[in-house]
Amino acid sequence: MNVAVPQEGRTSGSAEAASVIEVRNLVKAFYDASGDRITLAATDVNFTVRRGEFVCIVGPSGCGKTTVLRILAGLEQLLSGEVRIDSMTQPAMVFQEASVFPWLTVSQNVAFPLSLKGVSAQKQRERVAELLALTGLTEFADAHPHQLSGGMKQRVSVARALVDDRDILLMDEPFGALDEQTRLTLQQELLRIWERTGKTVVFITHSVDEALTLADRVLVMSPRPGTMVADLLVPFERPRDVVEMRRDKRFWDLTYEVWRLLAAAPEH
Amino acid sequence: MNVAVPQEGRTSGSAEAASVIEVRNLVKAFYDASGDRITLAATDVNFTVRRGEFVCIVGPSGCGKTTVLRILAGLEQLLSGEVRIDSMTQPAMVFQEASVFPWLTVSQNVAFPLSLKGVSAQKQRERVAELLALTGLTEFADAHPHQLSGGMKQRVSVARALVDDRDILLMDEPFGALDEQTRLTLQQELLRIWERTGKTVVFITHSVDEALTLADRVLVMSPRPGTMVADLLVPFERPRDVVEMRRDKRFWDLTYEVWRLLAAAPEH
Amino acid sequence: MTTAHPSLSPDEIERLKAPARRERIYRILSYFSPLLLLLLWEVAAQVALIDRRFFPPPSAIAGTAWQMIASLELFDHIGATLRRVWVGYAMGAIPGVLLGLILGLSAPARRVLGPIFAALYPVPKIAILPLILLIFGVGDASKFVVIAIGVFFLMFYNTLGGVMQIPQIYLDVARNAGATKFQTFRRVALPSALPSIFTGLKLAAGSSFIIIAAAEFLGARSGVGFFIWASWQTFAVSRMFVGIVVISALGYLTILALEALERHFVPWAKH
Amino acid sequence: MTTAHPSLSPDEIERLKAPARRERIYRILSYFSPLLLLLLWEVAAQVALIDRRFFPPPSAIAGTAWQMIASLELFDHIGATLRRVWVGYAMGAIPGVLLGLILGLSAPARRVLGPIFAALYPVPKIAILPLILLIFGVGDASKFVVIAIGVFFLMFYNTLGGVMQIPQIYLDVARNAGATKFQTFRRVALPSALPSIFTGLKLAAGSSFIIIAAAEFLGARSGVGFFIWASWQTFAVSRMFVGIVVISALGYLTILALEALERHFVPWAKH
Amino acid sequence: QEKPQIEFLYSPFADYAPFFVAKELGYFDEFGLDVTLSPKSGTAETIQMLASGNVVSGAATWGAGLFNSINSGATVTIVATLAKMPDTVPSPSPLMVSEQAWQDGIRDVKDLKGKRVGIPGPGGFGLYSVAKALEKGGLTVDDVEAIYLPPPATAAAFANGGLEAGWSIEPFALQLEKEGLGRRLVEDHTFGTELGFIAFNNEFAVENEDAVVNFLAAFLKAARQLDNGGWQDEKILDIVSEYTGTEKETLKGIAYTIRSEDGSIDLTSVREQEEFFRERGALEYEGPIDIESVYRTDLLEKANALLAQQ
Ligand SMILES: Nc1ncnc2c1ncn2[C@@H]1O[C@H](COP(=O)(O)OP(=O)(O)OP(=O)(O)O)[C@@H](O)[C@H]1O
Ligand SMILES: Nc1ncnc2c1ncn2[C@@H]1O[C@H](COP(=O)(O)OP(=O)(O)OP(=O)(O)O)[C@@H](O)[C@H]1O
Ligand SMILES: [Mg+2]
Ligand SMILES: [Mg+2]
Repeated sequence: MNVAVPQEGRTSGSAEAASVIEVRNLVKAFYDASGDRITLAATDVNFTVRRGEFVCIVGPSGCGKTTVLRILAGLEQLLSGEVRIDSMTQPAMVFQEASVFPWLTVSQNVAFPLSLKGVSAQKQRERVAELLALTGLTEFADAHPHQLSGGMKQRVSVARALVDDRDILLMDEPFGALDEQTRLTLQQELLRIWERTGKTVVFITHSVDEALTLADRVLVMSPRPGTMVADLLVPFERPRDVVEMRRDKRFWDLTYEVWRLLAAAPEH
Repeated sequence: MNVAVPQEGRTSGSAEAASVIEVRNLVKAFYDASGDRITLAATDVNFTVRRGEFVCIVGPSGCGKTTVLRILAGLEQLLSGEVRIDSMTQPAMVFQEASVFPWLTVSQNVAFPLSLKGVSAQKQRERVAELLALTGLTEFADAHPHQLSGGMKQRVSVARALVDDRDILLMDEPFGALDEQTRLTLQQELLRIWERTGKTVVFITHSVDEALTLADRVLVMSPRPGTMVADLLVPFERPRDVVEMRRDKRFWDLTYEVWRLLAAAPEH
Repeated sequence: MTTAHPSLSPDEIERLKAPARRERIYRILSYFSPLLLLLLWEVAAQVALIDRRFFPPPSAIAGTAWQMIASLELFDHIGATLRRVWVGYAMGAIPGVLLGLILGLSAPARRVLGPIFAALYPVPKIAILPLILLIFGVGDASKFVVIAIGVFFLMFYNTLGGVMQIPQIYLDVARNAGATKFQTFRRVALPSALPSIFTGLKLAAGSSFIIIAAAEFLGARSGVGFFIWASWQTFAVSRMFVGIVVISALGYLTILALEALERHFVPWAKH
Repeated sequence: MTTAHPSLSPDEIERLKAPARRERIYRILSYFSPLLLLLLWEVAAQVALIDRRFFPPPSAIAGTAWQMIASLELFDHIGATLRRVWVGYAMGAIPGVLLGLILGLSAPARRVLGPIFAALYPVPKIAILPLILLIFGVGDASKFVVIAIGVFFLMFYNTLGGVMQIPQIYLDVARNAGATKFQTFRRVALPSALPSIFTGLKLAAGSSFIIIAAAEFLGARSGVGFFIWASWQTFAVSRMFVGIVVISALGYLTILALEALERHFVPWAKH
Repeated sequence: QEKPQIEFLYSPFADYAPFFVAKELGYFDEFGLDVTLSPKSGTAETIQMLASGNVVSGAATWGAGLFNSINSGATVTIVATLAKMPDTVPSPSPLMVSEQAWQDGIRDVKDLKGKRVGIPGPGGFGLYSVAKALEKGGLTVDDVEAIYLPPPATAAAFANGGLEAGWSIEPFALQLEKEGLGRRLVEDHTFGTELGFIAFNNEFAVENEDAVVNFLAAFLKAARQLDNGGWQDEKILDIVSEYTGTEKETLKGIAYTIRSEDGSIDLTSVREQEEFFRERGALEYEGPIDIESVYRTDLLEKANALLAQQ
């Protein structure tokens, strides 16, 4: 990982102790040598996430959301700036693209992170069964990915990211391919897990509703090259009732605010 | 194509003349020989789509929406039942999965259907430029797909499906990976094209909002093995105003109705 | 055959399973399509389209083969050849796959070793035979080595090609899941490259039999290659063809076996 | 070098471009890594680890090579060999790729022809040489054919393997876009299988030089293979090694050229 | 007591029959030796294996490669003849003309001028043999177009008109005749020509003189048996058939190479061959090679004496 993790960071207790993720003046560009072309993906991105916080990132397509998340996961090198992650475990990531291994069955895919750590077969089976039940895939435990629908594949990725219970969850549109009913169930489950375990979650979504349902804060990014244009606190107390919330004026104000920000500088 | 296209169908004029797509008692199952396992994807699906109609299909993840669309496109064989497509051109499809060719640039990908038909280079360029502008990809005309974000790839697929102007459009969650702003723009453009050209559109979405914004009718599918459980008329006149519509009680009634149908038999 | 299913009629189940069943039957039938070649050859020889002195018809060759089978003469040769091929194949395939994986995943290794392998690959084996004999002696060891060299490069390049084609996302997933370098090899690169590795294994199987035939031409007193050579030297054309057919059949069966393995180990691919 | 960019500092641009630049330099340097082999050999010969009578040190071989270059003797041989390799390569690669594409896309063709090719592949070339000579004569034609056969199977199996790995979605897109069978070959199957095809092209390039070296042992009076063989027959060891180094170098350069082509034609892949 | 062990390199040709016979009929055992016969390919490899000490003994044919290797210091100890051509016809190694060429009127060596002639290689006995045959018609190798092809490939080349004539060897020559592909054109060109020799690794020969003598005695015993009608013996034919992979029927009724009674090498014939290769520019040294320095006759004399005692 190309992420600086200063020693003091780990021993918490300091004034800023609660910040688990700290991104300062992050700049990321891609260089295409064959075309001698530079694509600036994100400029001067700044934000912090406190321990146990649930943060959603929204922003126009191509603004650099995925890029920022990949940098947090240590999968991409930043060009300049600083990223600090204060965690004993590597963040778990749900990728935006299809990312299940075609050569493993559904349950083997979910068990993958556990099997790497040499967890006993019995323990793996138990944990995988839990997550398959959670994501509604129990019946497809032994199916191969090519036998699944798009939404089912996405659920496998989510189950895999949750399986080994890491401190930080990075989720890139994890419920994008799911119908509202299934999405609702999984949102609820995610919140339940988050509340119980005190995980830190960074969650990319395109749905303002979803962001307001889930997040403590919503970070809004500008069009490419993306930068953070707003950091909005979501004032609703938990547990949130989706229907109730919509009766609240603040919900519509916030929705309108996000829309306004997103529409401010349309990409085209 | 394994789709029966009876000759009389083409010459319109009859009582049912306006039905472009007719699906009767469709049953589709997949057989996995190595596991001797049958997966029933859709049972007894019935619906018709009239010429120039915009129909949305919603349904829980894995219920068979993609399967039905693939059968309409002639990419999958049905097990029993009957499918009739009455069109001079093959339906154009936007696939749910990532489907851009990695070896072509963005504009070559969009031009692909035209280039197969031997359209002149000049015409191709013009038409591709139009669609890149429409989907906000002009700047990335010469980029390769691996240099694009998830939403940008999806927009390439949409542009490719629109490029050669076919009569029937089959769209499988075409805007699923797009932020609300970009999605709104593309919805508007799609409606504009649809109204101008009288295309027939079958559109799969997970967003009830989207369905109500776009469709003449919303078809609701039950969980796997999917079947049509409702065929709801969307009563709003066009052009529709997203914000206005939400003030209408009928909007909330319909939304509630769809939710109720989807929640009726949850998959898990 | 027609298992019951709650929502499908027996007729539908029948139709659903038919393609897979048909596929299986076609596959088994197709194993025999090389017999077409023999038929063609027989006809061509019978109508004197081809010179029978050089291409005796398969029926005549079968006669010779029958005598040789009866005298058990062939089986020792087959045994010797198979043993050499097996050992040489394993000696070449294992390092080939391993180095293919390593160079595929490690850019520095690829930069330094890649050109070295590219330079060693076209070295004519027949020219370095003296060197091999000198190092490995005149016995079977040098035959193993000759096969191993041929197999190595096929496996190396096919594995490398397969690894270079692995979608980046799979490596990202492995990394994010905390896979060690070795686990990434074993659990991601290897299975992901399996289709290419199987292409290599099939090519290498065919090549092994080609190479062993050539190696047994030089300095052997057993093996099907020696047998062919000896028949060749005495213009015993029927016998020579028995040898050629036998060695080709051995190679063919090996390739079929590898294809069956591939269907088993790469169940997610089309076949 | 450091182009301006509205939002990046020159320093950032520098750092952004550094990896690509470094990569290019490393690649060029890496082309010379096979010289390490020569160095190793030189040292081994100098400290008498290997017998100089049979393995003269590269320095001694270079002396011989220099004389031969001066006398222009080598160039005719190189020309003859290259010509044969080129023609044979093209004769094998083109049908190999075409049949690989056809069998890859058409299940019936695969069922009928697949086993036939699998049965023909392991037929030992060395054994059927007399037959090839019979049909194609003792001239260059038979050498083209021998190379073409070797190249064909490598290209065929690698192309087939590549086509079988094409994600179904690409074929679906082609079908939906209204591609004809031929357009699907040309516009989808071919580019999608390119990485595997290039693996095949590299393997076939190396193999061609190995095969031509062996083929020029027969009925040739020119070519590097003939030169190696004639030198060995007369125990002119240094001259033989000049030949071996030359033919390996030709193969190596061909592989490098193919890798450059690959970088150009498969820009979306890692290299 | 341990029997001395000797690994001997052979080629699967009838010229090596004495070794097969000595091994299978127990002559090596009789002389207290444990001999392994290992198959090999060409002359150059044999010299290399012996000189480097990887294998202690073997046999090889005369030719440019051999002369050059001796000159380059890859020395071995030559101890006896392997075989020579008989002074009679039919020859085991005739120059043959293709049936087609025969029909086209090539009935004499001198008709071969400018024609394509198959020769197994540019530095060995085959080339010498063809040169001697051409000499009969007043031609040299340069007067014809030499095509380098091994004998089995000649069959194909005769059939498709690729060659007018070619070097040949039994039993291939007989088969060519039987199949109507070719005819013997010259048979009396190499009477008594030395074909090859038996050699040992230098150190081994010095340190194990007795073993070498015993080996030669066993060889001579088998050789004399063969040269005195042994080829009619079914048991011997079985052995040779086994080692050469040639059917017994084919082995019957063809001509074979022979050896001098005492196993000595006719150096005059060797010198003639050396001279031939020098004239062809195939030798990398000046003047006659010092064969005597590597040819030890004393061991052969002792072997003859030992055999006489029996
Ligand atoms: N590997 C790459 N090479 C070149 N450019 C890239 C690469 N990856 C991303 N980009 C560019 O970086 C920008 C940001 O991409 P990113 O994937 O982070 O967007 P995103 O915000 O996740 O968009 P979406 O919502 O569509 O997924 C895009 O303009 C894209 O073209
Ligand atoms: N090739 C296949 N082999 C086996 N089963 C399949 C195959 N394709 C789809 N299925 C099964 O058919 C059912 C319907 O799949 P389909 O892709 O049509 O769902 P969907 O409604 O599009 O779901 P989603 O909203 O998640 O995309 C699923 O249960 C899936 O497992
Ligand atoms: Mg993204
Ligand atoms: Mg779907």
